[in-house]
Amino acid sequence: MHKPRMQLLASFDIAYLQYLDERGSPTQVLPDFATADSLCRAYRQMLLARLVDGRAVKLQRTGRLGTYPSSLGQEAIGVGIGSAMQASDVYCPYYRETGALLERGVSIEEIFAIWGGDERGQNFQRAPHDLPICVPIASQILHAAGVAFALQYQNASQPLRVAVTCAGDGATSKGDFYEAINLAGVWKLPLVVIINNNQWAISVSRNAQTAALSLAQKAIAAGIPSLQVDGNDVIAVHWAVNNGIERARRGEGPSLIEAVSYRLSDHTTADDASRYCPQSEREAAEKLEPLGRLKQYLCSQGVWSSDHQIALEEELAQVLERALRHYNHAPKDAPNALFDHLYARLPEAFYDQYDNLLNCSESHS
Amino acid sequence: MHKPRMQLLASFDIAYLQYLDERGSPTQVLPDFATADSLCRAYRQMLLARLVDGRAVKLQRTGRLGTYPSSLGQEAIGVGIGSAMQASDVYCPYYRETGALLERGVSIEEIFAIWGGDERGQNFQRAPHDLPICVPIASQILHAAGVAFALQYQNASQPLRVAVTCAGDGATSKGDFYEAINLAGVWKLPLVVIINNNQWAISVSRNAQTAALSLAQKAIAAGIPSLQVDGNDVIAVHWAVNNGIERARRGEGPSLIEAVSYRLSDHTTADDASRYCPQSEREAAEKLEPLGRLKQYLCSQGVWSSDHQIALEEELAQVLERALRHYNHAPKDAPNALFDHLYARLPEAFYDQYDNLLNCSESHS
Amino acid sequence: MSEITLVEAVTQALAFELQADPRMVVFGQDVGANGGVFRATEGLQQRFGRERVLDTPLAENTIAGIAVGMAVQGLHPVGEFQFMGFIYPALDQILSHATRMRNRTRGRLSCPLVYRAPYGGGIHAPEHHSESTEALFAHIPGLRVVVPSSPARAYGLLLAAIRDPDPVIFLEPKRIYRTIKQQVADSGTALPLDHCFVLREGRDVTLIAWGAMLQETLSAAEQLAQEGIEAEVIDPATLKPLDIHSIIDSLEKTGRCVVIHEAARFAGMGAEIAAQIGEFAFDLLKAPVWRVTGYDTVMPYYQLEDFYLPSVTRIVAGVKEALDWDHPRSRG
Amino acid sequence: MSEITLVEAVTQALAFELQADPRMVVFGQDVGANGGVFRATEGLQQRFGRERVLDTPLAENTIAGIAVGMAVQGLHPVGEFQFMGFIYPALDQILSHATRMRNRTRGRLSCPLVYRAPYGGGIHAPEHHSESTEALFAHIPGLRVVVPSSPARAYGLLLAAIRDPDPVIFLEPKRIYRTIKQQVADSGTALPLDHCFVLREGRDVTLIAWGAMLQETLSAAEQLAQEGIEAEVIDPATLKPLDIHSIIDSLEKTGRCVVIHEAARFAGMGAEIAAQIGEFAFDLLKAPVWRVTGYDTVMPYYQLEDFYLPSVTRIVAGVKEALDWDHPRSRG
Ligand SMILES: Cc1ncc(C[n+]2csc(CCOP(=O)(O)OP(=O)(O)O)c2C)c(N)n1
Ligand SMILES: Cc1ncc(C[n+]2csc(CCOP(=O)(O)OP(=O)(O)O)c2C)c(N)n1
Ligand SMILES: [Mg+2]
Ligand SMILES: [Mg+2]
Repeated sequence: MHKPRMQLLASFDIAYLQYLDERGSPTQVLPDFATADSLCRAYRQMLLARLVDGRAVKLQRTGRLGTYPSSLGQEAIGVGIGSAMQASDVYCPYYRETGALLERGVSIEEIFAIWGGDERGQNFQRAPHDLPICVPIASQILHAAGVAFALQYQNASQPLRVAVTCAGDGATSKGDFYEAINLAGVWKLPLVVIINNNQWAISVSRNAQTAALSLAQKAIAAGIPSLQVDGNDVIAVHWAVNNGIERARRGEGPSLIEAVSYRLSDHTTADDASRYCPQSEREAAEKLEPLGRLKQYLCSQGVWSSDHQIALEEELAQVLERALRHYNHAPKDAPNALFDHLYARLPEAFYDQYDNLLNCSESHS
Repeated sequence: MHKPRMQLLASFDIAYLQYLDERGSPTQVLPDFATADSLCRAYRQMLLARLVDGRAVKLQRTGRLGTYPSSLGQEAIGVGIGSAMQASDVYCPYYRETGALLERGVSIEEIFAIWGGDERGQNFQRAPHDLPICVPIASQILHAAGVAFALQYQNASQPLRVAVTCAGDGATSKGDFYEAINLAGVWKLPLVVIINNNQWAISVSRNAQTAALSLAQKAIAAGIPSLQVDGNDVIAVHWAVNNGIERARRGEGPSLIEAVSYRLSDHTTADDASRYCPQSEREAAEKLEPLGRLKQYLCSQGVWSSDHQIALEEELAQVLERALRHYNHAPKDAPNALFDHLYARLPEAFYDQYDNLLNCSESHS
Repeated sequence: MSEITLVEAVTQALAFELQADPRMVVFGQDVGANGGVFRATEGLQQRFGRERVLDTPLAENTIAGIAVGMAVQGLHPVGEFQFMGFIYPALDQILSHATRMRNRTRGRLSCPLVYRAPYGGGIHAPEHHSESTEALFAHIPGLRVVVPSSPARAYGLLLAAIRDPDPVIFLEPKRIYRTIKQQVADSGTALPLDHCFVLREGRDVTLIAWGAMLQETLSAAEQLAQEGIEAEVIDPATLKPLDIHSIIDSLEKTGRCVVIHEAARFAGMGAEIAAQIGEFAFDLLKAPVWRVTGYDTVMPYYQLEDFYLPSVTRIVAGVKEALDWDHPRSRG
Repeated sequence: MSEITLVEAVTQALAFELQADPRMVVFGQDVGANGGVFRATEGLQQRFGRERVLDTPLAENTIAGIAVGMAVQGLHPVGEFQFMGFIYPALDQILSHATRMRNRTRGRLSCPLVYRAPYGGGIHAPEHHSESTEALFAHIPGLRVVVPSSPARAYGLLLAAIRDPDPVIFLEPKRIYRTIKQQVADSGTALPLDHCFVLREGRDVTLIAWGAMLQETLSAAEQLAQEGIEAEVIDPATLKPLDIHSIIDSLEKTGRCVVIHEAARFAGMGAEIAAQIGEFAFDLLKAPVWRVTGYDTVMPYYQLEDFYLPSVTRIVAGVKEALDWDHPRSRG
């Protein structure tokens, strides 16, 4: 049979990065930022994220919170992202982001408020420029591209402020994801996109989303650099995100990071993963989770001990209790909030409805 | 500075195929299908496409046709696609497809009717399963994926009927394109997607669409094979499409072909390319156009001469005149057609409007 | 014949038709092993195989677009959108293609397909999970918009939708997915499309509502009955094309009408119904057609959703306005 | 001060505000070197640079989505959609994000952005190039829907839209892009949003239309005047929020109303206007509000488009029905 002779037009490599293996042993020399201090801090933040998640699930079970998406097992991603960003950068989160939100200064009460059905949670008091969490899959990546444009536009000289966003593995199937990285590539925007590949989009497995070997390689379609990292290794995540941010800050454009992890929980409290996820797969994944390996590494370095652990757990328990008290005692949002923030100034045409709302809510209460 | 050690996760190559260079000299041994007969036939079809295009533009200038998108310079793509397909395969065209439509059996009158503002042109008499031409960019690629699913579903055993679709370089920026190839990859659909990279999306150049080095590499995001071909070389296009179709027929799934060509006309008759396209670029591209090189090759093989050329031009002129007569003498579509094909059976709720339409159109005429 | 819920009726109709019609395929996010996030496709993949009941990648535009390609080649695709709040990326394919293929090809190709989506509020769901934007779809020429309000109607109307030769969007009121049970014979008998159902007879006022809102509407009717006011309650079921004749028949008795819907008021379905009543039954009207609807604001997070959704109180108040009407409402 | 066309007025407003407000950026397909397919952005890239006037890749969802990101960070983005028929992939971003960011964040972030799109038929364009789906946008809470109908209103309303702190969709009637010329001072003076314009005074009937349809409507009014019928013609200009007060003021004189639009009738803007008139001015109505609109079918290819679009004849006939009205129209 005829075999044509072809020229090689282009070649692409996708690399994988890991620093700490699943037992907490370094697989290579650690980067400079991985000091005892910074890693202890990362551990603290990851544990806090885990505790907040756990508490949120409990609150949901007792009817004090609505549907909640736990990030159990993916704490290294959020903390790795958050710790690599500057406060003045802008984060565009999706909904499974406890770790990153806490890093950005979003309060636990705000997180609870969001899932407790109260928009005021999205009014991040200490992350005023960050976007609210985004529920429609992948749509935030386009916002992030727009934010990146704005940051570049407002500060044409380097170093730039950068936009950072995160989305799930399922999100990579949606046109928005591709359109956003393609635009970022051609406009050379200061943007870093992280994919939290937790292997599931509700019940649809990573392999049912795409025939691509890796999600990182999707960046090739946009002509931007990418990397796959061990998403349970907070050092690898931090390095990759920081590297992407530094590139972007220097005006070298966007990049994509696939952080490979695993969703060690149901999709949300409304889900039952046992319907579709093999128990054995989950158990295998538990061995790879990010907190244990970091703790082991820290212990092996002599900078962490069970005393530290107990002290930290006590401290965080208090943090959590305080937040919960605030959450529980927050006054309810008023019905007129339905209209108060729709427009900068409510158009006259809706005064009637506003009055009707107030009347009805009086009779309601 | 710290440089991490990374593992190589995956590598991808994008190849380029050409058989006939711009002077019509073979750059390698030609494939078996490239017989004198088949190439003369391809030349005829390409010339016909060019003549139909030219006539359509003239008709538009004299007000007998609406806006028309010429495929001048891209004839090898349409003919390469059409000649590689079986009649029983299904084609999902976009709007710049004179060559492919003619190959599929769509009549010149039908093509004129479409651009003359008459839906009846889309009622392809001799391509009953093919999709109508599609105007919203890239949306037809999702249809093609659905068609491919249906063909696989209806004929689970191989060889399969396959779906083939074409879209422009601009179309590769749209989520639909990416979603469709991603689905086709993961569902292993019998689909071939061809990109007519004519370097322009109206005034937006190929390089303003994407930072990707090639459009072919976008297939890597979907985990499907791809290839870039010289889109002005009908042998290369035919080989690539045929290869993609054969893969698909054997149940090996989808593939993508980037056919590199050039739009040697305005975007449509409503456009003025001199506003944005450098004259020199266009002139350089003219030297690469597909008909001349094929003719030169055929002449060099002694199977084509100026006598052949004159005879063919006379024949095609007659074909065109006949089509034009039909087009000019076709009775107008009736106003009730507005409702007659909206539903299989017009719902009662619209009888009033139907009557109103008939009344008004009587007074109108 | 056992009692089933609305969501079970959906499953039952899908199963019946999958069994009866080999051209039918079902797909969407999580419809396979998981049986759909609301379990509307529970057990279907096990029973009919992965070739006929398929999980799609996470892309609504894909769901809508491939359905068109499948349908024009002779399949009967039923695509599920997980929530109405995520259907908008699919609008282009629905509006530009599914509803136009027949007309565009002068009848050569057609789209016998169904798009299913759970809709509506009241289940304390997260943002975007409580939308009611049926009016957007009702404005699209060539589309049928169908909303069931009971298990029996879900079963019969979904079968009709699947068998219909043209595209149907089938909006399922998720708030009542499991709150009502009814005996529904799995006989494969479809109910008529384009046809209103009169759920309660009455002479004083006509109430028009669909989906979950019929619960509040029927409760309001009962409350009104205790005050001696007899409300007729009509479920249009097919919002488009609208069976205005049945509505006018009712108005001949009552002369007064209140339309109730969850969706925002402005350019909502209530407007179309009111406009048609004006056009076809102006002389019958003793009062303006009143609308009791969601406000023209975003569906709030769930803490405030009860203030957004029309309540029995609001419906009763609307009815009384319609009944008491004698001079123009203030325009303040 | 020279006479300019509507499309030139758009360019002039964009240029004025680009000059005045460094936060403003313009982007879309072909808006750069090409100046837009209708030349609405002609010369802007040359004048304000490639950083402020940008060609986007071919993706409407991108145009809508990046505008949100730009706006929440303090820019004033103006995104162009090349034709309304291609805007639907952007609907999700418009509906789910642009109009919700302020409310969702309780005022922390906002979206002072404008989406521009040429709309409407009558220019013998290819399929999808002649759409009028303003009603879809009018149903979206939090969005302003603005349609100019003259060069002066295009200039003044576009400036107002750009300066408005909330999202506006600005629909430009492309059929009259170049058919009317008017003196428009480039003074940077905005016209009020949410406000009707009375284009012609009359006592017998109120005609409501917008965009290009005002041409037929004004012609119809003149034709009617020759028969002694004085029509008042109102351009709502902002379709949402709707200035119903001005409309009712007119109805106090006329008691009769005809709404005219190109878009399909069902769940169109005409329905909302009719419904509000019913609600607020039932007592004033001597006849039902009549709708003269596009049919509930797909906008046809151009050979038949004249049958689809409301003509002067159809408008005059509608007005006469409204005037002659004394008993119910047949429901046949
Ligand atoms: C556009 C859209 N479609 C559907 C949904 C419903 N939904 C919520 S989460 C989810 C799966 C997302 O998976 P992935 O992107 O992998 O993120 P993960 O939840 O695993 O973190 C789906 C389908 C949605 N939120 N948005
Ligand atoms: C979704 C959509 N947006 C915009 C347009 C208007 N439009 C028509 S052709 C075109 C450029 C298409 O470029 P490309 O995909 O490269 O195809 P080509 O015309 O060059 O063959 C545009 C923007 C459209 N038809 N569809
Ligand atoms: Mg996931
Ligand atoms: Mg092109």
